[in-house]
Amino acid sequence: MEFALSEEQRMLQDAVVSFLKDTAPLETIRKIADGDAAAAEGFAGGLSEMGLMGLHVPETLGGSGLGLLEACLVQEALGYAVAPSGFMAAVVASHLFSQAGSEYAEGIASGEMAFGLAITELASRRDGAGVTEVAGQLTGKSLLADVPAGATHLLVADMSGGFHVVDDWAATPMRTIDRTRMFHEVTFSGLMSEMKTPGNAGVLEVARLLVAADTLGAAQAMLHKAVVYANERKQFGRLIGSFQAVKHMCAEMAAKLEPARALVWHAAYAMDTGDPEGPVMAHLAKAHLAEVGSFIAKTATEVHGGMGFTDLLGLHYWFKRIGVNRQLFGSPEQARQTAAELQGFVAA
Amino acid sequence: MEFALSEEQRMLQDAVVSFLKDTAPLETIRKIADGDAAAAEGFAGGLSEMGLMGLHVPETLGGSGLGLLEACLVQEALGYAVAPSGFMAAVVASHLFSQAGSEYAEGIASGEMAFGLAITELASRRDGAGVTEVAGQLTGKSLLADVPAGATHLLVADMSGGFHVVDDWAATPMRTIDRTRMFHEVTFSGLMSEMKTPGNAGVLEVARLLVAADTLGAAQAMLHKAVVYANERKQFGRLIGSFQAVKHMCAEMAAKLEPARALVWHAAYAMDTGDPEGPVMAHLAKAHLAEVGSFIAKTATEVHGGMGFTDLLGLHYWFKRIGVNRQLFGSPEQARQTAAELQGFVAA
Amino acid sequence: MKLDLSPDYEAFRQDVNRILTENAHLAPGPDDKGYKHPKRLAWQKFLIEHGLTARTIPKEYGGYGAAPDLLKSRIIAEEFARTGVPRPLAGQGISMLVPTLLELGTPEQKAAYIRPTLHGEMIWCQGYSEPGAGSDLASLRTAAVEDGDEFVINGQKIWTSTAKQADMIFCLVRTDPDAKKHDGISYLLFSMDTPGIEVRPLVDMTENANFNEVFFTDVRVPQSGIVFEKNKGWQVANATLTHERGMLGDPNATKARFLELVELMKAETLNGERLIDNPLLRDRLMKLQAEVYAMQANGLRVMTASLKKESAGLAGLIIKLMGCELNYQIAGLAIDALGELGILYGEGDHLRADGSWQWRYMYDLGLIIGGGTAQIQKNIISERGLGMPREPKPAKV
Amino acid sequence: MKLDLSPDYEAFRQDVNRILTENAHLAPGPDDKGYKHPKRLAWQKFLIEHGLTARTIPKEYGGYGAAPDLLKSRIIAEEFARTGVPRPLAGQGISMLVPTLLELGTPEQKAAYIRPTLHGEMIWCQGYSEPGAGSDLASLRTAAVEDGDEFVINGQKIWTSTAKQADMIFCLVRTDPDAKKHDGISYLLFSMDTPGIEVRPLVDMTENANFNEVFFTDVRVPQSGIVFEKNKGWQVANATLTHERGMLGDPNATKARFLELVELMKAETLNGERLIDNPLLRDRLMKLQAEVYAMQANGLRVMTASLKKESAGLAGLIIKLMGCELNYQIAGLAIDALGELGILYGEGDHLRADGSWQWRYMYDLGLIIGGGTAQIQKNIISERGLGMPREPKPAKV
Repeated sequence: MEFALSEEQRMLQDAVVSFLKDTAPLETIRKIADGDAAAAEGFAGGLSEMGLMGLHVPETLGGSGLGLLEACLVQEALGYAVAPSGFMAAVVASHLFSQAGSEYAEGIASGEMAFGLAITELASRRDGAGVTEVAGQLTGKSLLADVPAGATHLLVADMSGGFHVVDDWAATPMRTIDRTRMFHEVTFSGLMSEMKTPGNAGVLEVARLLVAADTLGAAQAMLHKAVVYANERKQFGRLIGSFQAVKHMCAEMAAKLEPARALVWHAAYAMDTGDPEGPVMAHLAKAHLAEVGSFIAKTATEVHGGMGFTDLLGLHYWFKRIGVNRQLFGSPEQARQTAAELQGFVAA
Repeated sequence: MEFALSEEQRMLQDAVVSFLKDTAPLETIRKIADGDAAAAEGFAGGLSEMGLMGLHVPETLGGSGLGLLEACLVQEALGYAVAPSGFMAAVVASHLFSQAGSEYAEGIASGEMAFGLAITELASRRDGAGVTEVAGQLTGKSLLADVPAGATHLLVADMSGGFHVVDDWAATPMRTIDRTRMFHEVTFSGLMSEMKTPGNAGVLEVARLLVAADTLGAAQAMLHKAVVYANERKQFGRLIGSFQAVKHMCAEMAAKLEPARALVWHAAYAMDTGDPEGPVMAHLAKAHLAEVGSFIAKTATEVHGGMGFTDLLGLHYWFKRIGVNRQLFGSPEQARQTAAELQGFVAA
Repeated sequence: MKLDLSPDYEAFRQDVNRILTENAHLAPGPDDKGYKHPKRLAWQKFLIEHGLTARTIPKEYGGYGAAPDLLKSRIIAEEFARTGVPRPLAGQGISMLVPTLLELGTPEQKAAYIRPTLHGEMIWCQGYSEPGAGSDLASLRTAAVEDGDEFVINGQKIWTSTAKQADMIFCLVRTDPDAKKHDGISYLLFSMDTPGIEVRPLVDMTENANFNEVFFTDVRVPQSGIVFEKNKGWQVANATLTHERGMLGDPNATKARFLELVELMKAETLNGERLIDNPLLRDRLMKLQAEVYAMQANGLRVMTASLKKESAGLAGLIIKLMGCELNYQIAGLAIDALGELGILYGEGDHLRADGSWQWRYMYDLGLIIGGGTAQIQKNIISERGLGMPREPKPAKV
Repeated sequence: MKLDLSPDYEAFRQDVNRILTENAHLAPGPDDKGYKHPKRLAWQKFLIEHGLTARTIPKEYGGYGAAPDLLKSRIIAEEFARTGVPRPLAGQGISMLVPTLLELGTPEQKAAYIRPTLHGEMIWCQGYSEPGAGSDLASLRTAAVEDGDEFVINGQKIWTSTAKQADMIFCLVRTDPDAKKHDGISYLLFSMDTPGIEVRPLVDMTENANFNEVFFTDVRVPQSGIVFEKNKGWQVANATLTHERGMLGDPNATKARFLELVELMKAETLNGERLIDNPLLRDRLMKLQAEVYAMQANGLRVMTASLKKESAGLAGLIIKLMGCELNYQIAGLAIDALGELGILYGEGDHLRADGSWQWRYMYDLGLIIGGGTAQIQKNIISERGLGMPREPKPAKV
């Protein structure tokens, strides 16, 4: 019985963390947020050189054959650095393609293919969004699609529960409060689906689990920054970190975040081991991290006082990352509802 | 424009408060809670001698002709003293009977009649509860009926929206965590309804408004006790009231309670003046005071530390009063739902 | 209790309404931008002449010179809201400096500054907070050193709105570095055109520069700019800080936002269902409605107290804490209700209400912090409102 | 990560399961009440002999003498839960005094007390808190004054469970009134039969006397009762206080309660609708389920750390705060879900689960306060877990 990261897992996360420390410091993140394409490509290039995109692709298909737990550790590091990347889309796609469409899994592992996700409507349809498939042709649009720079393919969810791969689409950017990541509205008009796979195939729970891991990292970063700031900033002749009110704000953040980390680990491990509770935990992790994340985003900003509100420290990039994650792939209420349905808690 | 209590209103509340200070100190409340019938009757007698029962009966029918605002001030004082009484039932009945069945209003004012309430099922039916009327005969049962000591009549809600008066019933006590008040299960088997009045006739919102006022008083008492205790109790060589954590707990209680008081006043005033928003405010007041009350019941107990948990200070009588009020005449969610329906916020 | 108005006040309301509607054509339009646009100054002049702003300021200083009447002021505000006619000029000069000068200014200062300020010809900014002096404002270090009949100012201010547009600044400076921190501060007026002043926009999380940083390098200004007395600036500032606190968390603004939210949830759908028909979203909406009603009633209570020249006690002390938090919660529900469309910002087809909900969600968090953080508010509530002891002074280590 | 057990442990689990099921008939029944009922003592003896309790305590002191193995202890606990066979004896003597004596007791104390305590023949109570010494335990004032080879004890203790049944007490007393508060305390063992001891039941909000007050008037006890050294009692107590903290907020107990709540909400109806089909109640249930999963996973993390003899850091420090609050929330939802039936108590037809939800709602609030209030827990988390500074000592006034 061991509920802890293995040596390899710790090394993997440390490697990504230190890579991001070097290649994605706040100055770089600012450039990317301000639309500096060169900075974005440079960073994205470095990331794919690390070979992370094939992390969740089986070794037989040329990937690293690592599990969702390892994927969550990487995603947590990306969230900690508020770094944009195609990693989340790559993992979701790999997860699906290790069951069907292995050629795409190989493409992801070899780096020839980079995937984006157009699956928002699995949870949430607004403004007439939704993609339908007739005889292999896709029609309709998907909102807030995750289309990383350099994406060659899109994984598209249709409204009858099927998934499609397309290598051509029309995309208009959708600007969110989080300028570090690119989201798009993608439109399909009679576009051929290269390949279709039926059934949910775990896409939604994997996507939600990864978002939870991303928020975990971003919230951990905000807590660290709040504690460091409180231990440096003086008011009324003492460190503000010596005021019980500030100490308790930080204690409450830590008290909520620490079990949330264990929940993300456990959910990922359960998914990797085929534990039937895995999907339930994954959906609940998304919902729970959204709530804990919102609390920490607000509280850590308050600990920073006025400085937290300004752009000077860039704290808002983490606040906004958490804010966007909260709404991705369905609201906390929707994720809890899915978990309830999986357990038969909802009247048919 | 004046949003404040009039001189008369303040005098009325002060009179009730000081009467309760003399006649219902904690020792008396303890006796009543421990089933000392003499103490209960003695106190109830004194209360009715004050002529409060006719407060909301029109002067033309022998009452004081005062409004729900005055009734709320009295109910707040009763909650502050965790005192049992038939006042709430008397006001709810008077409110109905000033529209129909004036003989009962006169009976309440003269003191010849004392009413109880069997209206729980207006909001909530469990364990097969619910009263039906056929040809003037009542059948069924009502749970958690408010049957004060010495009640001569019951106001009963049937399941088709009508109200009935009966002067005979079979009652079994229902013990709650709050031993200061008597609740009963009342059963009717083919009992004649003396009088029937159709339609909701404001009974539910008046009952909920009075419960809100009762919780307001009980919560105010807990806040006062917490501040007094924190300003006396020393730990670590200083008053615990000088610790920022304790100060902020008390500040949060006050910050929630002060607007809640204004809400109760405003709701009562709006009901008295026939403002169409009155019922909405009354239902929301019940829900809001339930939430604020639960927060204060817990927080004030925590400020008292271990002493708050013991029976020594009797603080738990207020904790339990608030806890029972939360569930009376429907949960906070149900009260909010009623308010939403009144505003047409719910799809037909 | 009496929430309706007497006939006189109703008549007054009708007058105000008539003046505003009949003269709406004189008001500046959306294109008449710029702080000193002639149409805006003319409209301000018209409003003052008709007692619809600067109402209680003496005529000799360019006001309307009416006796103070809170109800009439409230009626005027309500009619501006009802008619949608452009409001009078605002800003910290009008809301904070003018009351201060009326109370403590020299005859020269009153004569020189009040009239042009009221008429929008003179824009002011406020120089209070510093990077090292936020919650602990009295620890400010911007130094004003006497040199002949001038002060030489060096230091930095932050959170200064309208610094770019301002002609003048009312500024807290340290004139006695050796005195106890509250006793060495002066309240000083000087021109923003003085050499050595640099204004840098301060971009915040909303992506806008709602505030500025202001840097002073050997800025020489006349000592005659002192208001009241040298080294008594803390008392002068406190007189007006109370004005500022009152401005945050206005329950009528909160009510208006809530009603917008209701309309939003009726108009928008998720998966084909109206948002307001979602039981979870609706229950959150109703929870907020109860708080909106409560804060509104609390506001009436506070208003009544000031009408009677009584202290509103706790009811007044809790407004900033609870009002700002409630605004933040309302914006938060709007964003949650809009889901993936609630996080859009800037521009785009699917953006709702020009992104104002998102802007509020961030700006309102700034207001929870600004003008006295939530923690400072709780200290004030527990000490002044509940009579709890101050924290003991730390032992010198 | 590896949550399943190795074959050896699975085999051990089967052994334990077999022993318990095959010998269940030896266990005391519901009627075999009383702390020293022969059947209970016999069962305890049986469990010790089979290594199912007192497992790691040396044979010479009446234990089973096995090497420490947290996993096996956990398996044993799980099998008691699974089989429902009556558990071994518990109590503060076994959980807190025995570890203390093993670490710091004299040979005589070990010989005299450990065996009878383990075997249930000697019941202990704990004399730590006092009315004036709660969160600030070290300020305790119960005095033990030397007189010959005895101490004369005067003072009062509170929150003493099983004081009425106890043969002995382990008690913190002040043996040096002049020393700094932590340095004048001794950890003293003596008989509860000593003249001058009065035990008064302490009724709490649950209407039960879960605890007692103990009064000492000129109580003469031998000095040989001191554990470790005179005036070193604070260190002795801290060694075991950590044991107590660990006991509060056990995530497996929380999980069990949550599952009860799910069953309750499936079985009960409101206005003809299953409670679990109510979207608002269900959403609250799912929020709690996420926290239950999180605390359970956090517990596994802490357990793994102790298996590796590593510190669990924050994961350990937050358990008491979060676990007790979560239990309170679970009971609160059960009561809200049951509505007017959720507040029934004591007896009656409509009472559910013998009122245990209501009892928990109140008792769990006591546990949020007891054993280190939530505020003390947050101090500890911020200082030990996050490395934030202690509050400065107040200046002497």
